Amino acid sequence: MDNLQVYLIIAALLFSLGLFAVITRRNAIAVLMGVELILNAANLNLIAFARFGGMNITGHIFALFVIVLAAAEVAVALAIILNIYQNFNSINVDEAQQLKQ
Amino acid sequence: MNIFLQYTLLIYFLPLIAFGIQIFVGKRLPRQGDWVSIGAVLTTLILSLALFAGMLLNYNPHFEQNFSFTWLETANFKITMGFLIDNITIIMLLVVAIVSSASHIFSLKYMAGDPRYSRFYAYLSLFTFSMNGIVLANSLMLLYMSWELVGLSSYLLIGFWFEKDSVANAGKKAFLTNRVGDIGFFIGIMLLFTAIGSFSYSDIFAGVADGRITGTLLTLAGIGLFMGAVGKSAQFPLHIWLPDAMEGPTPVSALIHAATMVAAGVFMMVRVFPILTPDAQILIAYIGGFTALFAATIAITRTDIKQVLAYSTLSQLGYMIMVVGTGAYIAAFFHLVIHAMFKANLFYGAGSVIHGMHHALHDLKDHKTDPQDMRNMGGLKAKMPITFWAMLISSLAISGIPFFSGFLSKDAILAGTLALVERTHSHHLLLIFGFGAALLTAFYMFRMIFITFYNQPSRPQIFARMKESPRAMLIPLIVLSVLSVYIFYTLPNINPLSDKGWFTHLVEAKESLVPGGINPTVHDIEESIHHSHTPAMITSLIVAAMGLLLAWLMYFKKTLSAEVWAKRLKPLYNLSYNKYYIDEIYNKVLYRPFLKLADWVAYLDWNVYDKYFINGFGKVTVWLAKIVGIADYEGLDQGVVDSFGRGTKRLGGSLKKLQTGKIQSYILFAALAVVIILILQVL
Amino acid sequence: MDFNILSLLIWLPIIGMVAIAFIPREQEEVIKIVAAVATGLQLFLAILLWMQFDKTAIGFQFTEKYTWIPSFNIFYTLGVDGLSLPMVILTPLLSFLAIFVSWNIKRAVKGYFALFLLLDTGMMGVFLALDFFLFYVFWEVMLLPMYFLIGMWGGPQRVYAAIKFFLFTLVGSVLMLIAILALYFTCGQTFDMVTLMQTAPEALSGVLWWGVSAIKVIWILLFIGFAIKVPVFPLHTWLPLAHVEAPTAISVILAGVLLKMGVYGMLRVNYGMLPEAVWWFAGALAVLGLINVLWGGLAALAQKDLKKMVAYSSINHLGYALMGMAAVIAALEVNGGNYAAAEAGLSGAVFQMFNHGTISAMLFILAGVVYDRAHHREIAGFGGLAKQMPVYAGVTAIAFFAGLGLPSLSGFISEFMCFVGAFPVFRTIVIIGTLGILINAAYFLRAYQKIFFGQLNKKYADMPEINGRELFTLIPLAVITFIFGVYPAPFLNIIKVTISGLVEHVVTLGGMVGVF
Amino acid sequence: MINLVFWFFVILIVLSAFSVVLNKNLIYAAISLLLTFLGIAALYVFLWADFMAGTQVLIYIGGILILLLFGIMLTHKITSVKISHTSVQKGIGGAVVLVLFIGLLWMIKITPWKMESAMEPEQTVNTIGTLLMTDFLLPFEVASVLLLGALIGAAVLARKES
Repeated sequence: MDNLQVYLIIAALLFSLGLFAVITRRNAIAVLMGVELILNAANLNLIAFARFGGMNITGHIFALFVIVLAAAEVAVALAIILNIYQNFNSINVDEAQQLKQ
Repeated sequence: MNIFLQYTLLIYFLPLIAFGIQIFVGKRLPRQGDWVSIGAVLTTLILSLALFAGMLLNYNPHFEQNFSFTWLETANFKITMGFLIDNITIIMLLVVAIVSSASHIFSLKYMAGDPRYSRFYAYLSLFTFSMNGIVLANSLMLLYMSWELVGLSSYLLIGFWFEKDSVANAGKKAFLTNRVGDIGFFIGIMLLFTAIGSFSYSDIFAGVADGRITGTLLTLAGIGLFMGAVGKSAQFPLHIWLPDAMEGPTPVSALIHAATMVAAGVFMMVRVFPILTPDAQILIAYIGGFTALFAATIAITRTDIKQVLAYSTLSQLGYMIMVVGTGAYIAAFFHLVIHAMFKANLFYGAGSVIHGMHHALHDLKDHKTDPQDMRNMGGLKAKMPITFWAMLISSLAISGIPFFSGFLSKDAILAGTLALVERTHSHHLLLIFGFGAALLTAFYMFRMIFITFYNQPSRPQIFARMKESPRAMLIPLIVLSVLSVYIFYTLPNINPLSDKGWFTHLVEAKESLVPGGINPTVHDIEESIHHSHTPAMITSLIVAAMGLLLAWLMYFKKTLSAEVWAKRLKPLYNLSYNKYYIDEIYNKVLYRPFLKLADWVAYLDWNVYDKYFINGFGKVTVWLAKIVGIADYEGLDQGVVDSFGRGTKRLGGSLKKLQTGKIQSYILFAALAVVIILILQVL
Repeated sequence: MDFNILSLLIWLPIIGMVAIAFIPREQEEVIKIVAAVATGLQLFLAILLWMQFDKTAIGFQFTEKYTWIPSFNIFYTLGVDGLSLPMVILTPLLSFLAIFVSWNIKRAVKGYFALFLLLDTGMMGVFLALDFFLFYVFWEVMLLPMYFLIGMWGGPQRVYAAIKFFLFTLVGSVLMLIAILALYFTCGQTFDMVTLMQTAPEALSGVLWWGVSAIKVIWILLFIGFAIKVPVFPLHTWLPLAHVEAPTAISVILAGVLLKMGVYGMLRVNYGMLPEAVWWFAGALAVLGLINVLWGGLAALAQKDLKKMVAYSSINHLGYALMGMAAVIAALEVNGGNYAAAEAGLSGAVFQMFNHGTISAMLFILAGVVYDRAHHREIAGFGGLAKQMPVYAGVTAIAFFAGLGLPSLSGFISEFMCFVGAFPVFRTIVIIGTLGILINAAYFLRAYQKIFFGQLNKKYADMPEINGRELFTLIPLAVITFIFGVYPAPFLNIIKVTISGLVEHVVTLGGMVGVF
Repeated sequence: MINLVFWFFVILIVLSAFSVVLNKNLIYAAISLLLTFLGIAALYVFLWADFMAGTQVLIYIGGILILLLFGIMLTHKITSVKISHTSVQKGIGGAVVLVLFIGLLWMIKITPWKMESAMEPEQTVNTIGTLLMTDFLLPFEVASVLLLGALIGAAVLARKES
């Protein structure tokens, strides 16, 4: 509990799981959830480092901005997803593969 | 400003201004601007007369005025230009002005109706300008420049009716042949300049007198200058252009190719005589003498009236050149002046006849008959009395009959030649040239007179339509005929058998400046001439009479048949008739090989050198590139690189499947890459 | 003068080019006018420069010097002297006229004029640069637009011609670059030409590379580089082709300006920096000049294509300049210290360079005029045009007679001076060389006769007379030819001091003969 | 006791995170995500980051998660039971992620973390507020602009084409 490594391991796990979701999930919203997990992992690291780095509030501020970004990102991403849905009637990521051409 | 300078500047530039006006606006002026040129040339005539009168009134045999200005200079190199005015100059200016004025007036009718009438007058003015440049030049530089300009105007005037191919060829031939001579001229100038460092006569004379150029070099310089004269005065072997130049309008032939331009060579030799070495002089004498006889032998078989006159001009110029070589060069100048008058007159006479013939043929709508062929004439005396008399007087003059001007100068020439032979006891060949030519001259001139003006008309229908030429054409004939009488040149002496008079006093011979006393002095020459004067005169009279008699027998009385004699002397006749095949020989030996050489050079340059050598570089490079390419492609590329390539392709083929367009796959690969890096890092 | 007139002279066309870049390509008239204005202003500046030029001053004038690449000691140095001033006047004059000559260009007008102005800048820079590096840069700047101008707007074989031109010139400039670097590293790491002229002779004397004198090596490298431009036989075969294929205006520039860079470069660089080698090479130079005269003349005589004939005449005419250049050694002690001949020859060469610029420009414009009408250039394919086009015939006569060295037209004087200068030293060569004046006359008169004399070719019975625009491009050149032919002193006064300085330079520094 | 609470949250996070990733039903996944966020907020408290914990709950749970749920609802016909999805490339993805995770663990283990001890602050809000208004004013403002942009952007993008 007063050990940095524990938090880092949790964060690493969250990150790995998030990445896994991003890689494997077909549904765009699920992918988005994976992204959220990754962001949370990052935030957790930031705050843990702040705590064990001499209670440096800058870390908190940074995490705060990440949260703000995450919010914005989700809003925009969802908007895009809705758009894709309207066009393809599906939000499966592997069906929207125009990038291949 | 000096009065002489004023006069000469006017004389020099007025024709140039007239040329400028004529060439740019001539066509738009009333009467196509002929009055501009005529006005200019008449003004120069008046000014020349004024100068001449001034010279006579203030008689001074050593009169000399020199005006010059720096034309261009660098720190150490300088060329000056300017006028040299002495007695020779003034007389020559007058001669040019008289003949040129006559030509201008004659052309009023002769050239009337020509589509390029104003252009013709422009060219005449240009010629007058250039010729005056030769006369006035005080340095070889201005002389050479004017020399070339004269060549240009001659080119333009010979080629005036350029629609005819033979005319255009004649112009080109004249220019190029002259250029051959000019090369020698130019080399002579360079030799003198290199040794002396100046182009002006006075410096050159001083330099030669100082011995700054001697021996062979001076001889070569003299011969070089003489080559220029050979070209311009149409001496053998560069005489070929002058007969062809008769393709030009007749006033041009009279002005340029009889009286003035062709005499420029003689004039130059007279100018530079003091620097000629004995060797150069002998060469000059032989070339001149040979030309005199050689041209005369051709003249006797010509049937074209202008061709007869052309060859007679050659012959007379040969006389002048010859006598320069013998040392009695004042006789050459004397003959130049006199010849200008009577030869111009002969040409105007011929022009008058041709004009008449032309109009007669025009009336007959006959375009095939050659209006210049004497065989189509005959008996014209009745129809064209003034022309006849003018030509008769001139023929008498050229044949060297007493009471006419030609006698005086011809006599002086033959006396000079005889004097040389007597002084040196060698060079007898020159006597044969001189007297032989005199005999033939009388013969062919009267042959022409008899065929043209006597006997029965050979073509009565043409004859019926012949009439005397208009007044504008007769005035020059009359004036020049008068000037062919001896008295104008011998006053106050009226003995027709002596050439002593104002003229011989006026122009004094200059001493040779060649150091070492290898040339005879003026006194020696005059002494020997004095001795040989009487025998030369008697001989020349006898041969002239013989020539005249022969012509009379053959072409008037017809007791000797020309045809029979032509057959009897077939080989000689053929040689003469074909002008010794000189044109053909040149064509074969010089002209064609030269063009062939040019073709060969062009071929070598473009189709051999460039194609094979230069492009060969390219080809070799391409070939090397190909070899390298093959090695590169088959070996390195196909073998080594392509195996990579194929491997890559295969890999790519398999990896292509990875390229799915799915972001998730890409992220996966990114993660994979991170993992790989991680692993590598650890290892 | 309180502004940098030389820089302005160089960069004005570039300004014009940028302006053209902003004009829509449909506005062809505007593009042409801008180009004409840019070159016209440049011409005006050049004349202004000429007015302000101090004819008596020694050395360079209006110099500008700015640091450019300090780490390599490279400066932006400009200056003008009597050697370059004639070319600085000639270049904008011909460029200005060439704009009007190319008024009828149809294809890609915008690109054409933009490239043309770039070319103009390059040419001007070469004549004004006093820093070797800058010189080289301009030299290359000039090359590229030329390549495109020939290759894109030329005749049927344009690509071949352009590549040939490009390769030849590239070989030359590569050799030149080597020489420049060699000079740079042996003479105190400087590109400054004025400095090099003073230091190079000493720095290089006695230096041996692979057993050969460094001076000779560098001379040969530079000489080949410039000789290709002149062009000197046997490096000349790019020229006929390039001339024939290039559009008229480009032929004008090619003959009028680019060829002069060879002679200019030799005088400026070879003579300026390697005066010792002049003594060694002058004989070869005279012989090469002689070969140029005869070979070029004979080849011209045999040509059937009018433009090709004019191209070969360029080779012929520049042969005279080479002979004049060789004359400089007349001033050496061993040759009798004949300064007059040396100056005559060198001035003659510079004058010939200028005259050939005006005369050959006229010849090419004239060839273009008739090509525009008949769409062929076969000399034998015309005939009798003097009757149909009297004005054209008259102007052509002026150009042809100037070309064959008729007195009262400028070509005569320069040829004359070249001959007179070279004669004392190279007597035999000059005597053979005088044959050139015959050959000159032969090929010009032959062509003139075939085109203008004889019966009018029926095909051309309605050939229009030369028009006002064409006359406008010809008359200035004809007037210059005539004025300098009658009174050459104004021209020689400009170059007088520089030429005598150059002779002095070659004599004093080249006097160290035996340093090889 | 506190230790116990701590581990409880840790286990909650791990389990719910797995559920987010693996659960076939999207709704369930979203609810699992809610649990994960909660657990993380709790861990923030253990890390003396009270304000951040509050923010986490407010924004993530109150904002982001609701948005996600809306997304799920809007993009699936609610009547359809198949509000679920399949996964792709599970095998290789899992392997890579696993290796990556092991790598991360290993890195965490070998790194000599430099620690600095500190006292637990009364509260962090004050400090954060001060910092935001002084040192981080510009990022703060930029963030607000970004949010505004995102707001408008989202509105524009999501709007149904007429």
